[in-house]
Amino acid sequence: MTVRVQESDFDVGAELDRLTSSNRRIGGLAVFVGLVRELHVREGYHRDRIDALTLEHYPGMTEAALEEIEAEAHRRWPLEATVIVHRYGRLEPGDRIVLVAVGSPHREAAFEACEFLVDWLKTKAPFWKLEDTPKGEKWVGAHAGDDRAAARWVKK
Amino acid sequence: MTVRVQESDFDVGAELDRLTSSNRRIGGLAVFVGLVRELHVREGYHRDRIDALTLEHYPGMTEAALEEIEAEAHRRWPLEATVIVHRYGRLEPGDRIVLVAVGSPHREAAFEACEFLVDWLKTKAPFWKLEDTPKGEKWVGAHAGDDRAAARWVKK
Amino acid sequence: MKVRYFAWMKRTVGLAEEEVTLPADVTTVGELVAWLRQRSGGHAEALAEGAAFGAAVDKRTVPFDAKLAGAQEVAFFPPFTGG
Amino acid sequence: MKVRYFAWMKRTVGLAEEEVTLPADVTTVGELVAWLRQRSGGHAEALAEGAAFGAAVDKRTVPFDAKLAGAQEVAFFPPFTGG
Repeated sequence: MTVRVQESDFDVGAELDRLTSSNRRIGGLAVFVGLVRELHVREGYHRDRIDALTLEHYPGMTEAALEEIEAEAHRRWPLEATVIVHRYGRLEPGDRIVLVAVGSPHREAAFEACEFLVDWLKTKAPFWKLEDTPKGEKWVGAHAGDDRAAARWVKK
Repeated sequence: MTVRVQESDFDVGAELDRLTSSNRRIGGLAVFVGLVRELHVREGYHRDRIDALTLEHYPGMTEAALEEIEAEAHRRWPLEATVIVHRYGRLEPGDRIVLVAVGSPHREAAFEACEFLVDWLKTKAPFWKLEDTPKGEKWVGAHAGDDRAAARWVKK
Repeated sequence: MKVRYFAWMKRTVGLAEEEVTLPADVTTVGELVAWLRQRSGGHAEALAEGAAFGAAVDKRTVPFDAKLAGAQEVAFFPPFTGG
Repeated sequence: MKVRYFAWMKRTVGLAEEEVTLPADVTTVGELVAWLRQRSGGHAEALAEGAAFGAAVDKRTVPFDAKLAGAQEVAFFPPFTGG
């Protein structure tokens, strides 16, 4: 279980190697990498071109929130290893924003837990996105779809 | 769209970089890496320890089958880029077997298509696994769970 | 007690953080919001009734009826948009 | 026409592939299976009725009632276990 919040880029291959090295029980690794898109497409509506994205976060709370989400995934699925790396600061189209990787003996658990982590971190970790567009700066609003996606995982 | 069947290992980081380079429309990359486990765990039952796994395949048919599966994923979801790399030959616990990576503007499509590709390649691509265990060689039987997983995607 | 603002709320308030000394009748996050609104036009706008924002006490998200007793840091922020 | 065997079927038949010349009355994959069974004990065992195996004609999976006309290569194999 690892959580890191950093300004610098991460090396996906190296992160995955670290995750699986010395663990021979991992049969499947489900991974998500979030990237900065040039066009902000949401609910079918093409918005302005994005020149850059600046991610603000709440140091201390961010790490605690991500660790809580990670611990919850381990409670819900039989996972061998997880890593979450989230960047902050100024990013450009094509840049990596976030890495979520989950190793489990079974691919179904790995996929489910990876989706869960991505959904939950979008709604429970204190990050805010400021888009730099040709028309000026614009704070990204919360996405109703993200709340719906996160709500899928609420335990009844 | 890329499909490769090879004996040598692959570099996950380099494969993903190739997938996303020069495409600024990818917002999410869903990735699966299959690895050789030391213990064959299936339906809760621990089998013999595995010393090695030898993957046999049907050259020519394998590539065609993977390309068909990949094309089907592109028909079903709005994908920007996909890559499937599957190894054959002798592998040891901890070794990578397969990489499936899917880039899409939206993470939901990326996750769904990645799961679809993994499920389908397990049941539709001509690979066979021979386990080398302390008790001798053993061909891996088809897994009922894999058929059920693949059946989820059959269009009604 | 320290109060912090994030994202557009920080810009609207015009401050990233401030030290405040609470009057005795401000005991919950909701009461703190009402009290802070009086400090400036920026505060009033950022913390306006009906605005979509959340709060954390000592770096844990809390509802607005959460008690402030013992709190060292309260933060206000728009909905999260990470990932 | 070339006939190929994979995985445990290759070991049981004792051959990875063989060239065969079909009699005129063998026109489908199913008829080919029945005809091949007579070639050896290994063939009979690998291609036994009720055994779980599939077939491909010219590298495409086919059902057992598929026609052989024009086929260059027929393959028999156990269920796939890749990924």
